[in-house]
Amino acid sequence: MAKENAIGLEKTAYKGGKSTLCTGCGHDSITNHIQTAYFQANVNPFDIAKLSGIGCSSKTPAYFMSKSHGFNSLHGRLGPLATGVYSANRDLKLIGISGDGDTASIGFGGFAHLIRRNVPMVYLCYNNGVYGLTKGQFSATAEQEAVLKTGAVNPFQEIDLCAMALQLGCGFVARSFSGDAKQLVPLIQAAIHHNGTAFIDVISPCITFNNHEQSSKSFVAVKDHKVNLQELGVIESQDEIKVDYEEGELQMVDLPDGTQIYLRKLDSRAHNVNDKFAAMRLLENTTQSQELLTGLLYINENNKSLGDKLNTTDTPIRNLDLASIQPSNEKLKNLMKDFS
Amino acid sequence: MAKENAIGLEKTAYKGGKSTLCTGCGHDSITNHIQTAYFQANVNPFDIAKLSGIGCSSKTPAYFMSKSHGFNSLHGRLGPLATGVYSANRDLKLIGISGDGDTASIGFGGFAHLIRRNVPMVYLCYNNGVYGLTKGQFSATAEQEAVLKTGAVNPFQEIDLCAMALQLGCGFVARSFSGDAKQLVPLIQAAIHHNGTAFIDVISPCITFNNHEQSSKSFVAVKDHKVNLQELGVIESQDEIKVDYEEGELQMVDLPDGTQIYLRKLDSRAHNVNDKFAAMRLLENTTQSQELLTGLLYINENNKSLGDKLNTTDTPIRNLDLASIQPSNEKLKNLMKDFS
Amino acid sequence: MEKLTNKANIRIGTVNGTGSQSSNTIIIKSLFRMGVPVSGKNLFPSNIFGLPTWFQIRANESGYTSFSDEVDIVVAMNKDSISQDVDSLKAGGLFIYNSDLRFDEILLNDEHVHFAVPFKNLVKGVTDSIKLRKLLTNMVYVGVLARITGMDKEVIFSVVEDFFKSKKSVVELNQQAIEVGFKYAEENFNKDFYIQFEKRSPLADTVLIDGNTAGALGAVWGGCGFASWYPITPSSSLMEEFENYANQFLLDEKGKKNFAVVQAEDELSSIGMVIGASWAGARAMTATSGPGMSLMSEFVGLSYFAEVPSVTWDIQRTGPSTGLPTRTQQGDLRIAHTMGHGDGKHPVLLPASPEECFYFGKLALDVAEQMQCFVAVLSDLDIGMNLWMTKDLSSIDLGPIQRGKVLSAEDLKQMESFARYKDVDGDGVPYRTLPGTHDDKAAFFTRGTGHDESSKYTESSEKYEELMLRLKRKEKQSLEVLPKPVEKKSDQNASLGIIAYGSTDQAIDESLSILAQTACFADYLRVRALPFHHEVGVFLAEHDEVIVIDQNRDAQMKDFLVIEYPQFAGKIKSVLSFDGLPVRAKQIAEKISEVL
Amino acid sequence: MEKLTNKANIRIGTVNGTGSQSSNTIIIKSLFRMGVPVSGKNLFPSNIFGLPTWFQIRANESGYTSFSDEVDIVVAMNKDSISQDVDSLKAGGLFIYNSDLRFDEILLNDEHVHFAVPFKNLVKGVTDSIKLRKLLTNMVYVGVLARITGMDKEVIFSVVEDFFKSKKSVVELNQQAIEVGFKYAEENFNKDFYIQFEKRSPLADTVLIDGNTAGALGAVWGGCGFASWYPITPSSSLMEEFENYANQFLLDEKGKKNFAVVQAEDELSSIGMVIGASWAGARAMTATSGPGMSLMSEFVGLSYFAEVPSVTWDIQRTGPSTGLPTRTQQGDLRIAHTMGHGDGKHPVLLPASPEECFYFGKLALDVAEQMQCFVAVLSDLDIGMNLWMTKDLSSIDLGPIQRGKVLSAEDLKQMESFARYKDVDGDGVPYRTLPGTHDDKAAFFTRGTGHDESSKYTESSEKYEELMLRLKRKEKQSLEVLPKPVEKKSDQNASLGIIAYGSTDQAIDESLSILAQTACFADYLRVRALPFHHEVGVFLAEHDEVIVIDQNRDAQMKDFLVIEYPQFAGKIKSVLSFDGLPVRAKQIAEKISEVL
Ligand SMILES: Cc1ncc(C[n+]2csc(CCOP(=O)(O)OP(=O)(O)O)c2C)c(N)n1
Ligand SMILES: Cc1ncc(C[n+]2csc(CCOP(=O)(O)OP(=O)(O)O)c2C)c(N)n1
Ligand code: SF4
Ligand code: SF4
Ligand SMILES: [Mg+2]
Ligand SMILES: [Mg+2]
Repeated sequence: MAKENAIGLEKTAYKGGKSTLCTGCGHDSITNHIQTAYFQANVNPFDIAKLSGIGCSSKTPAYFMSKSHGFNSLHGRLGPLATGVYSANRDLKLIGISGDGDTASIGFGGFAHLIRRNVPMVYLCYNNGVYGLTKGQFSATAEQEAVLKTGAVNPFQEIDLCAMALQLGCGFVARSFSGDAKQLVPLIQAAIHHNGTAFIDVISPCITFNNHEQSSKSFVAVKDHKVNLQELGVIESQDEIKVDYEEGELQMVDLPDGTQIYLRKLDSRAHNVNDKFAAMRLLENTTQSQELLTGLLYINENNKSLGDKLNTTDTPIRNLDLASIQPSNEKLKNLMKDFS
Repeated sequence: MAKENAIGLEKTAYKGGKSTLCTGCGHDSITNHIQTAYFQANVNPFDIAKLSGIGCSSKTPAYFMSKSHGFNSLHGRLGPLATGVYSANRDLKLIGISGDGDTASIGFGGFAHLIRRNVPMVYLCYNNGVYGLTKGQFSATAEQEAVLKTGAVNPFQEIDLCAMALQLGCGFVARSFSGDAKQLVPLIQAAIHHNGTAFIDVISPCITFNNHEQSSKSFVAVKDHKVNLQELGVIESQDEIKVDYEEGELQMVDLPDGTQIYLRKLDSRAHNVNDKFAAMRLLENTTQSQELLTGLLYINENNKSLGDKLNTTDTPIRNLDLASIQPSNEKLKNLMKDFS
Repeated sequence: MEKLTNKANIRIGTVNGTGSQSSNTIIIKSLFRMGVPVSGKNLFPSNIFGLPTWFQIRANESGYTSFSDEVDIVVAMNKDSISQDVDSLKAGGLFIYNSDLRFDEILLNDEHVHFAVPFKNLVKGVTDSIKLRKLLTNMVYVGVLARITGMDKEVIFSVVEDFFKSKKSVVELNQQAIEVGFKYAEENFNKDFYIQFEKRSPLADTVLIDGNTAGALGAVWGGCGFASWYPITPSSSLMEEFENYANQFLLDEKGKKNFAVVQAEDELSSIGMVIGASWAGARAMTATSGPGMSLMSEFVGLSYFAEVPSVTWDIQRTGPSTGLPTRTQQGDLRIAHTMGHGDGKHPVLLPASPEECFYFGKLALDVAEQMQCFVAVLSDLDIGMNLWMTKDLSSIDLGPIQRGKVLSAEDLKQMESFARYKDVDGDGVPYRTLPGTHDDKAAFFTRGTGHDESSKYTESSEKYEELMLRLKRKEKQSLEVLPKPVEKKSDQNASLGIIAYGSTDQAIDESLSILAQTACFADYLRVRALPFHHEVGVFLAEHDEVIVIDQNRDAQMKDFLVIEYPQFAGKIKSVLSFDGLPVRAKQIAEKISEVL
Repeated sequence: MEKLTNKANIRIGTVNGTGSQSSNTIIIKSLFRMGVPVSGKNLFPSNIFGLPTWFQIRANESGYTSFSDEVDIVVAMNKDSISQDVDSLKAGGLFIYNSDLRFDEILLNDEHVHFAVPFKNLVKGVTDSIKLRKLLTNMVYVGVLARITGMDKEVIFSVVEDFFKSKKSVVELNQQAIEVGFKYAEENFNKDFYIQFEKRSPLADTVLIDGNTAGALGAVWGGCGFASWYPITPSSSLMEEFENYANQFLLDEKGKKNFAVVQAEDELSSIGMVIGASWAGARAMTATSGPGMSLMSEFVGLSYFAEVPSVTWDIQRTGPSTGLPTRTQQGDLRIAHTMGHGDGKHPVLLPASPEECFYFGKLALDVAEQMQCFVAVLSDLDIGMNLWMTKDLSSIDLGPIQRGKVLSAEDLKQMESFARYKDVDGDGVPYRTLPGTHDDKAAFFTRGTGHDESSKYTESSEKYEELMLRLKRKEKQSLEVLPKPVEKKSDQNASLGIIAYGSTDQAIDESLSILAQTACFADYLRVRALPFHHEVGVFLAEHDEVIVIDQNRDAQMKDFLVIEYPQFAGKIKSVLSFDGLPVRAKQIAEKISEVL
């Protein structure tokens, strides 16, 4: 019998439809990691809403968790879509999948304002430096001077989405790599528990249009230049038995629902994940040294979520009964006096 | 006789139509400073294109330099508009006027990508923390917990446009105050000479909807909390006589057209205007200390302009003769062999 | 001069941003409380301060209160608009003006009756505060006007009390200012001018309200749980009032909100949020004006194709482009009905009064959820921002909230299978489930790409054609829940028909009475929704000639009628008015005569 | 079986992303060089790799090369689509298939002639490189097909040479692979099947090209100085080819570019950049498909109202919403003509072939500058991305570049005054100046708000009305520079008329010949632009019955005709085809018969 998680579900309960992406596409790996993460985090698929924009990346919600409602919406509009979904139902666990074209170009405004509103959700940007689905044009996250298979050179400075998210006040900012299950799975788990927008920029090479050595977003490049910030793990709050870890090298971060995330520092630079500014500096430095810094860059659990900012009721609006959403005629009658 | 500038124009040559803004609006002060700056910088109004979005701020190009072409376009679309105008005519001197609603909300994506492309222009954002023209709703630059005259409290974190511009790689980032002619006029002059997008965030109180003590963008607040980074001046390259200044406290910055900008440091913190990261830290610190930091935050003249990135011809495209824009039929005939 | 009782069109010219709004409201409310039918029209510039602005109050005992450009009384408080104000007044009209303005008296017209009032001096007696004097000046003209026209001071004072509510000192100060004006008029001007107001029995079951407020109340009482918007004139007040009243009436026991309002970063996002919220099960809406409609086009196409409910109020202003943001028009009919690329038409609701705004405030949410589609409510600046007399909203039966075909986990458990886009009932409308529904069959994958009945991706030509034909059937099906047209038959067995819609209704009513005086009789059909109901075709069939009145240049309603009823195209004629002002009864009557 | 010479519809089924494109191009080019009229239609999924994809080559000596679903020959290389491929083939058709695929032979149809080819083994002999084998497998089927159908090997080899140009080794390797296939067929299959190709005299003055490339060349030779775009299928290749050819042909002495191409961050920005560039004096365009059209709506309204030239190519795909991104449709006619809120209609160009794409590539820029307006060029996926035979583009006279009414500093010096929006010539088209013009009179302030003749802000009702009426006149005036419809008269004095537009042209031509066989004759008018020219009305007047063929569900062209010609509404009928595939001649003939 297959192993069940704490809510009695097998891993297959988190499976989705067959992928139609290119064989070997980084995006498909992330699909797997998502399934693992949600399975391990004991989230009921019925409580999940999968949202996305348009692109190869945005197709992937069809490939995981078929028992969850999904919405593959419009190019660049994940931000507003998620804001609406959350507002109607605070209890849903939102996962949003976007691409670098979807987020950093057409959806940049929506992305910024989603973060500003701190809509609780896991936001994964599958970053390959190109528009995959439209056949490989440069995106805004392509590194300056990057070269495409076609020989085209990118003259524009890249947008670093992690730096942007930090600057915009995002309370959970991380970067990882599609091929790194060990890092990405716990990162997603931690993101699930974060009470606000949790942004993870996942470098996910496009093997068809952007997987050659001159590209910083290729498998080769990432393998050569990846720098891990820390080793990660998540302690699910249901879990009574503490994991076995070496003291002294660990940093624990409390998540609002009682879960804890632990970080094992591998790097000599001591990085305080609560120091936004340190995170920015790390990003700036690694950009200059052509390194690809991965790991949890920043976490801040003190930001209020959108629902709390707006002081909306704890009951999901979609579950309110008629009496709660429609005032009495008596009250209207009274009010009408103001208009006569 | 009124004084003429180096190209033989009187200051009146830089005047515009009558303002229809509220008497005392910060925006009108900036209008004056712009006229002074362009007059002093000896720019021929015929070579200027005034561009804007929509808002009280965006109306102002009608109030200065009537001899220049102007385009009051759509809400939030200054970025793409300017990119097109510049592309058609590299020789034009572009000045773009926007508001905080125009830039930080509906126009945020366009703003980011304008900077990424480094379109040479002076970009002034008249920042009052509200949508003036639509009667005073909060904008995205309103400080968290700010209070409106109506009593409304802003629950959202503010977007710091200078920090954004820095992060996006903008080569000229400054902040000033509508009432500070001494600082703003030389800043605009320096911006005119910058060969790329020069961004100046100008705090410009909306006296009708956002000018009370609880607002960080009111006259009172700015006066109380303004911290000057440095004293500024610009040495126009035509100018043979060096200005008289105290050695030792000055820093000179060479602008690409031979003009120089000098900074007199007033603040104890020594700020290196070529250090992007230092600028970011300054912004971060002052945000926390509720100070309003003004002055030139960052300058970098090494970024190529859009025209150079794209390798477009030095002649403005709009001036090319027919022969240059239409290849011969002979060439087409030859090419057709590929299609048979 | 013929004596005019309870029949006057008053035009008050002031400077934008000088606070004349309270005074004007007090005048109009007082007339209303005196039992005189009134309307108030605000003509304001697209700026915040310093430009000329007008408020027109039309009082008319016969109930004709649509906008009129024949002015009986002017109150001129703005030097910059003096000559316009003089020109606007009919011969024999009363011209009350601020004699401190120091304009050239040559501008005045001898054919008017003049009332020079030294406001500066008068207001000095009321307060020492320079700041307050500006506002109180406006109250002084209330007194002057009241005295000259015989308005009931008692009533005015009661309105002032209600207006400033709790603040007793403020009430008194304002009453004092009115008194000063009243006194001055009493002492300096003859009384009993030919224009007089007289108290009547109160207008029962009637309120004075603007369409945006009424629409907002319709949404509050219509179960709207989510609203998102981006500010734009003239729609902002709809959302601001929604938030305002929802904050009063939609709170839970702990004082937390049973709704959410999000000010979006632009209109692409505001409609996107609405679609997200509707999809997740809240009744949701947004409001905008023309430019926002353009920006919402892509998302509306998604709403159509993926069948996600959404509602947009378009408070129309004069287009195209930014146009005249503070002028009115019916120019967005075309875009509202056809928004988005590709095929597809959307239901459009066409309110003609605040009462209908209230009613449609709920109905739009019903239709969107019942038909799983986008619904546009096309109001306009005239209804939305002006004061209209309308039925007491609490006396209107909104009917039960309709949520359409939503399957719960319990429903699903009874079912063998569930396919999101299957036409189970043969009415073109499939069933949906909401995210968060705990059942194995509940989930489906919403997309704007080609999909089969189970919402699986497909590029199959057959499936696509099938889907598109069902959507077409659904368009027809929406007629079941959309409001039918309203017909007003002439009692003369007219062969002439008039078709119109929206805010022109009042003026058209009046224009028909004008035409009737020249023995020209017409039946009048007011369309309240697109697509057209059967009754529209019948009306066309039954009349020899039909004139369609559009408040736009392109005859947008006429075009839709011609498309739908090509067989009657030959007898359809068009009357247009598109100058940014509300249509005038006389103007319409003339234009109708011209095309006949 | 009747012998078919130079008349076959070949369907090649492969897997997306396996590089069959070169092989297919070589086949079609070879037929073309053999003097056989051909077309090539790509049926591909909206994904990058692994799904079924087809290439259909229709060779037809009579010149009928529109898409047909009657297939004579299948080359089946994809296991996943075998049964579809079998089903698509007519009885007696030739079924060439990869015998390595290991599908159940029961799927095959006895009524077909079968050719099993062991590609894996065959290609092994050609190269040791596993990577290359995949590609060369496709070349092997070229050889097999060539041999079976009697194609000229010489010609094929010459095409291979030209295709791989300089790379000799590549040429040889591919030729070798073709040879292997050829040999295999020679040794294993009978020859002289009833479908045979024979060499004819070359097709003079003709090229084989897709509409997007042709449109791009039209822009390069049409003086386009600025192009901005956001990638979207099926329009991307138009911009990529523009940049490609501009990089070759529009350089200055120093090798710098006499043009600029900017990949925008979205479609709102791409059209915004175009408007900025046009305003500043460059001829400018963008290209997109449906979703981009929706997003461009607001800016297009500005282009209309502020009279700034702009051009958008809409390479239509199947809508609404994201729809079927790799299928074709004529669904954007409505949005293209009416984009934006408020009143206003825009000129639309309707190319029916790559030749017209080329011509309109320049003409659109001319019209936009001459009329100072937005111009939409409505191509579609079928024209844009498929291979069509078309006139050698270099033999088409594009005429001189037209820049419209632009005043230089010299012009201004001769003039007393300049007012940007004054209708000096009485044709509705005012004069403009460009920024950077050194003259005191040159400057004006462009705005999307109400403006007078001097472009000053105004809210005046009269000025607004005047402006809107002039813009309406300008819409009519655009007919002077828009292409007239093309009429093909039946020689039978037909009382039946057919009206159509765009890519359905070829199929309609063929369908008329089919109908003629049943003694049904019709005149055919192909509309090439909106608004309609006088000739369209004449055509309607002169025919008893007129059938309008729309490749969309909503009969969008029919609707515009009914609106414009209500007097003929009664005799206009509609034929629709909207399944995402190019229309088929037989299908159209049948549908026409049905409605008659
Ligand atoms: C409004 C609009 N414009 C353009 C497109 C075409 N389009 C589809 S996907 C895509 C880019 C996808 O890039 P990215 O988000 O990086 O995803 P990837 O395919 O690389 O995973 C574009 C431009 C669209 N669907 N909608
Ligand atoms: C698409 C669109 N949405 C909304 C509006 C309405 N609108 C006009 S100005 C404005 C905000 C202006 O705010 P800001 O840019 O800060 O300028 P300010 O008036 O404060 O100077 C808005 C929302 C519009 N013109 N267009
Ligand atoms: S094109 Fe690139 S991003 Fe898209 S599925 Fe293929 S490998 Fe992945
Ligand atoms: S409303 Fe505010 S921003 Fe607008 S003109 Fe008045 S003071 Fe200035
Ligand atoms: Mg990508
Ligand atoms: Mg502002």
